[in-house]
Amino acid sequence: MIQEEQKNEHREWTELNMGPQHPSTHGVLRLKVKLDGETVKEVEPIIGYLHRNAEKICELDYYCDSLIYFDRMDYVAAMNMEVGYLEAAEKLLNIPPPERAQWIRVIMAELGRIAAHLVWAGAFGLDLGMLSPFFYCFVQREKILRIFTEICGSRQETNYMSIGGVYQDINENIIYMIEEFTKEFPDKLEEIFNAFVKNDIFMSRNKGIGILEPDVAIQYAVTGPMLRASGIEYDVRKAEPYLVYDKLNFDIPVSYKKDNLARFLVRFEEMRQSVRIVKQAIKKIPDGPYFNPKAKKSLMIRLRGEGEVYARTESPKGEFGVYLVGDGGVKPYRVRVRSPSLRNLSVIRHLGKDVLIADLIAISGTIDLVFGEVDR
Amino acid sequence: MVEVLEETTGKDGRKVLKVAKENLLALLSDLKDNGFTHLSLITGIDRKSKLEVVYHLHNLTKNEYVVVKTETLDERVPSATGLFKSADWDEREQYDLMGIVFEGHPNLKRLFLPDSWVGHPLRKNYDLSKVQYINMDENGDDYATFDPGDGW
Amino acid sequence: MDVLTRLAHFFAPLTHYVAYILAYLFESIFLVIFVTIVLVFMIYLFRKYMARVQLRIGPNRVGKFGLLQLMADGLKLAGKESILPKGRDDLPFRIAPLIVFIGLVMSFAILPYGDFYWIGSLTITHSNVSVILLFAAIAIMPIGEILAGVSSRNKYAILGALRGVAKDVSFEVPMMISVIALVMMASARTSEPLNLSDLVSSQIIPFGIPEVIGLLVFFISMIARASYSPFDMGESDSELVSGHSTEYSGMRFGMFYMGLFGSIFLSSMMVSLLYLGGYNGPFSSDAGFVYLLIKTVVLVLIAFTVWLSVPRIRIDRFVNMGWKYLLPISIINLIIAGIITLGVGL
Amino acid sequence: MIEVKEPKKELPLVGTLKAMWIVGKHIFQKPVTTQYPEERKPMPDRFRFRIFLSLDDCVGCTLCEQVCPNLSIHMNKVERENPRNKRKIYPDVNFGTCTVCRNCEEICPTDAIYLTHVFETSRTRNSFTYSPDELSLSEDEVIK
Amino acid sequence: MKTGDGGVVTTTLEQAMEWGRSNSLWPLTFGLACCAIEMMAIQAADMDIARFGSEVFRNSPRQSDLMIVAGTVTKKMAPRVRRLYEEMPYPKYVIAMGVCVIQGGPYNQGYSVVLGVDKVVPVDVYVPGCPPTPEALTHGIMLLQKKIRNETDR
Repeated sequence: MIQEEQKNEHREWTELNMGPQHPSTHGVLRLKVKLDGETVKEVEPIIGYLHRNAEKICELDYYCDSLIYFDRMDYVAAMNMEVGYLEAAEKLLNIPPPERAQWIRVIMAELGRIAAHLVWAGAFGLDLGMLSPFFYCFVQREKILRIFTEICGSRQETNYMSIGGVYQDINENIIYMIEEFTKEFPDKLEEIFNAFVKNDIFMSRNKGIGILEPDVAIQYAVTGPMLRASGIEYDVRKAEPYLVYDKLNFDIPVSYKKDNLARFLVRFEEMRQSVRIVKQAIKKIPDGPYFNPKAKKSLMIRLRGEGEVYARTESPKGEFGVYLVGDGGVKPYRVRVRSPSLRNLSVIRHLGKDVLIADLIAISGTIDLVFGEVDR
Repeated sequence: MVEVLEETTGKDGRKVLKVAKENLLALLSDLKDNGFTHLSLITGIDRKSKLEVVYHLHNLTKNEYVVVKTETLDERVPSATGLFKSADWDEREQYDLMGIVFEGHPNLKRLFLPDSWVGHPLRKNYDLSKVQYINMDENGDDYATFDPGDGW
Repeated sequence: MDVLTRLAHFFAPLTHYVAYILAYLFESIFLVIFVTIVLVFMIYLFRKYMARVQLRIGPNRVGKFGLLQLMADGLKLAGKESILPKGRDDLPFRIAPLIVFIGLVMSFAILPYGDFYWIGSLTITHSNVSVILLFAAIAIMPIGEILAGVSSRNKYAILGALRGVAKDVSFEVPMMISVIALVMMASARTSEPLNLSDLVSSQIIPFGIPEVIGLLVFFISMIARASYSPFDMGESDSELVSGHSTEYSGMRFGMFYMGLFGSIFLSSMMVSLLYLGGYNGPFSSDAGFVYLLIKTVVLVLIAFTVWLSVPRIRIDRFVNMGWKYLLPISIINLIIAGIITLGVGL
Repeated sequence: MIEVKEPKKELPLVGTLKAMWIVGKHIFQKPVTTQYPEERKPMPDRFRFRIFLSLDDCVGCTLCEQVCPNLSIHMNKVERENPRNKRKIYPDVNFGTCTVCRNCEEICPTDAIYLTHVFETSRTRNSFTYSPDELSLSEDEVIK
Repeated sequence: MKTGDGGVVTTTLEQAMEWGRSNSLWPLTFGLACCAIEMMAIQAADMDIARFGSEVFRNSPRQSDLMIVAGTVTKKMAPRVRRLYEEMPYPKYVIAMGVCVIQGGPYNQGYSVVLGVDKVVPVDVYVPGCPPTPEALTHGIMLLQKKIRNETDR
C-alpha cells in the first residue's frame, strides 16, 4: 500500500473530467479519470446529476399516481418499470390483476426489453464510433413504439398499466401489429448483429476487454445481463417467476467469457428470447377482463395498503426491486427502489483500472447506463 | 449463533429477521458464510421516533431470500462495507437521503447531493418549502446554498 | 497548352513578367475556387450519402434537394462569434486552422489533373520532383491540427493532438515506402519517375494491379492521413469530445471541418492518381479530368462507407498496426516491385 | 439456460468488408422517413396529448385535481350557466407541468376532461396555463 | 447581430444571415433524461431532422448553435447547463424540451429539480409534452426557425 502511494507521487497523472456533458457517458455521468498518458489509472464516477427525488415525491402521491415516476426511471423501458412497481403495489394493496392483464403485461414488458436493448445497441455503436447501426436500431425501435402508441397512446413514457390491470385492452389490430413485428424483426436483428460482429475492429475492441470476474460481480451486487455474462446463471424471471413467466418457454442466455463481447452477445440473445416469449404469449393470451374493478374510476385514489412488500422483476438492466412500505393510508409511507444500473455502475471503479480511455468508453457502454434509474 | 429478536414472514413471503443493531454485523457475516453473498438493497425507513434499516440479502445458488431488519435511535448503524462491496454506495445513498450514519464506512459522503446540503430529504420532517440551490466552484465541485446567487 | 500559358497569352499585351504574375494570381484564384467547390460538393455528398445509408433523406429543405444547405452552413459559420478561449497560446491558436487550410490548398496545387477538352492540361505545378513536393505539402496539415490541440489548453485537445502525433508517425513510413515502390516501377518507363505527371502517364496498366498490396497499404495509410473513422484518432468524438478542434468555433472550426472533408477528397484523388491510372482512361485522353473525377468519387464513396460502418480502432492497436503489420508488408511490397521492375519490366 | 456462442472468426479484412457491405447495401433501400410537416403518419386513435374540456359536461367534482400526480390541475371559479355544475368550478390545466398521464381522463365520472391528438403546442413564451375556456378551444384559437 | 439602420443592403444581408442561421441549426449533443431519447429519435431515420440541416450534432458546445435542453434539469446540473450555455458562441438558441424543463414537470413538488430551465438560461422555444413526440419537437424547431426569421408571434 505504502509503496504504491510512493509510486503515485513520482508519476504525474493527468486528471481529466469526463462529463456530465460528454458524448459517451449516456446522459449525465461524470467520470473523474486519472490518466497516465492514454492509460486510465483510476476512475471515480460521480453521480447525482439526475437526482429527481422520485422516492420522495412518491410518498406525496396516491398509489396509482406513483406510476408516472416509475415510467421515468428507466425511461427507455418504461413498461418494465411499471411491471416492477405494480408487482409490489398490487401485493401491498391486495388487488390481484386478472389473468388477461398479466399476459398483456408480459408482452409489453418483453417488447419494452427489446426496445431498451435496441437503444443500448445503437448507443454502444456510437460509443465505438460506428455511426450507422444506431439508425437501424432506431428504425426497429420505432416500430415497437408504434405498437405502444397504438395500445396506450404514448410513445415512451407509456403509463399503460394501472393498479389491478391495464388501462386499455388490446384488440385485433394490435395483435396483428405485434405478430407482424415478431415475424420481421428476427431478420433485421440478425442484420444489425452482423453489422457489429463481422467487423474485426469491433471484435478487437471488445474481446478480452473489461473482464468482470463472477465473485467480484456478486460482491458489487451486479445483476442482469452483466451478471449472466460473467457466467452466473441467474434471472429473476426463472428464479422467482412473476406474472406468467412460468407458463412460458424461454432460455436465459449465459456466457462464461466475462468480457465486453460476452455482455454484448448476452443482450442480443436476450432480444431473440424476448421475441420468442412475445410469439408464445400472443397465442396463449386468454379472454376475460383486463382490469380489476376494485381499482377503477374514483376508487383509484381510495386504495389503502399496509405492511411491507419487496418485489423483484427482471428489467433490461437487471434485478429491479421495489420496496413499498404502507401505513394504512392512501399514500405510500416509504418507497425504495433497487436500481440495477446503480450497482452495475459501481463496478466501473473496479473495471476501469489500467485500461485505455477507449476501453473505458467501451466498458461504460456495455454497462448500459440509464441515469433516470441510477439517480432516480 | 447470533441472537435474533424476531423471525416472521412478510406479506410477500420473505423471511424477515429482526436483530439488535449490536448483533447486525455478526448476523450479516453469518448469513454471508451461509451463501447469502448478494446484498441487494439497504433501505432506511424513517419511523419518526426511530430509524429502521432493512437489508435484503440473497443467496444466488440456493435462490433464497432473507430480509434483515434493525432499528436505531441515534441514527447510527455499523457499516457493512467490510462484508459487501455493494454496501458502499447503498450506505452513502441512505446517509445522503435518510441521514443514517454508517459507522466504519471508509468514505461516508453524500452520493447524490453535494456535501453542504442541509437536511436529509427523505426524512419525514424535512421541510420542502426551504429551497436550496446548488452552485459550482472553480474545480467543478458543487456546494449547496440557500442563496440563489449568480446564474440563477 | 495549359491554363497558365493560356492566361499568360491573354495578358500578353502587358509585359512578360506582369503577364505571368497575373496569370499565376488568377490561377491561384481558380484553384481556391476549385477547392471550395470540391469541399462543398464533398460535404453535401457526405451528408446525402450518410442519410441514404442510414435510411434517411438528408437535407432537402433549402433549395432543390437541399443543394443550398452548405451555403446556409457557410453563412451561419461566417456570422458566428469566434470564441478565443482563456489561457490559449494566442498565435498558434489563430494560425492553426489557416495552416490546415493552406496545406490543403497547396496539396491540391501540386496534383496533376490531366486534360479537359478545349482547356487543355489543368495541371498547375510543373516540377520534376512533384512527388516529393506533394508529400511535403500533405505533411503540413497535421502540423496545424497538432498546433491547434496544443495551443488551446484543453485536456481533450491535448490528448487529441498527442494521438494525432502518434498516428502520423506510425503511418508516414509505410506510406512512403509504398510510394517508393511506385517510383521504382515507374522508373522502368520514364526518365523522371519523381514527376507526378510522368508517374501517372506511365501507367499503361494501373499500378494497382501489380501492386495490390501497395494499394492496400497506401489506401489504409491515406484513410489514416485523412483522419476519419476508423482512424479518427485526433477527433474521436465519442472519447475526446472533438479532439484537437474542441475549443474552436465559428469559421475557425469551419476550416477544420472543411480540412477533414478536403483531405478525404485529396487522399482519394492521390490513390486514384498513383494506383488506378489517374486521368488515363479507355477512350480519348481529352476527358482525362473526368476519368480522374469518376475514380476519385468512387473511392470517396468507399471511404464514406468505411467511415459509416467501422468502429474506431484503439490507439495502441493502431500504432501496432502501423509498425508491426503495414511496415513489413510495405517492405515486402517494395521487394515485389523491385522484382517486377527488373524481371518483367512492366 | 443456453450459453451464447461467440460468432465464428472472420478472416482479417474480409469480415470488415462484409460489415461494410451490410451497411452499404442500405443505400438501395427506400428511406423510412416521414417528412413531418407535409406528410403525417396516421394518428392512432388512442394517441393522447393536449387536454380538452367539455364545459357542458363538467360537474366540478374536483376528482381530477386530486388525482393529478403533479399538481397541474386547479379548480377555478367560472361564471357560466350549467345546471349540473352547481359550484361553478372548472379545472384549469397547466400544460407546462402536465405529463399526459391520462389519470384525469380515467377518473372523470362524466368524461368531461379528455386528451386529444393535438400536439403542436410549442410556444415562445413560458405560459402554458389553460383556463377552462381555453381548454375547450383549439390550439390556434388559444394563441389568438 | 445589430439591427441595420433600414438600408436596403443591410436588411438583405441581415435576412440572408437569418436565413442561413435558421437553416443550419447545429444542436449540441446534450441529453439529460427521458427526452434525450426522443431527441435521438428525431435524429433517427423516422423523423429525420437532417432535412432541416440540423443533423450535425456537435459534441463541443463551441461548435453548436442550438441547445436542446432535453430532460430534467436538476439543481446539481443547473450550473453546468449555465456553463455550457456560456461556452456556446453567439448567436445561440435554447429549446426547452419537455415539461420538466418548462416548469419542473412531474417533479415540481420535489427538492432537487429546477422549476424551469429559464431560471438558468434564456429560452427561445418551449416544447411541452412528457416527452414531446418527435413531431412535436420538430414543430418546436420549425417554430424556432420562424422565430429567427421573425415570422412568428406564437
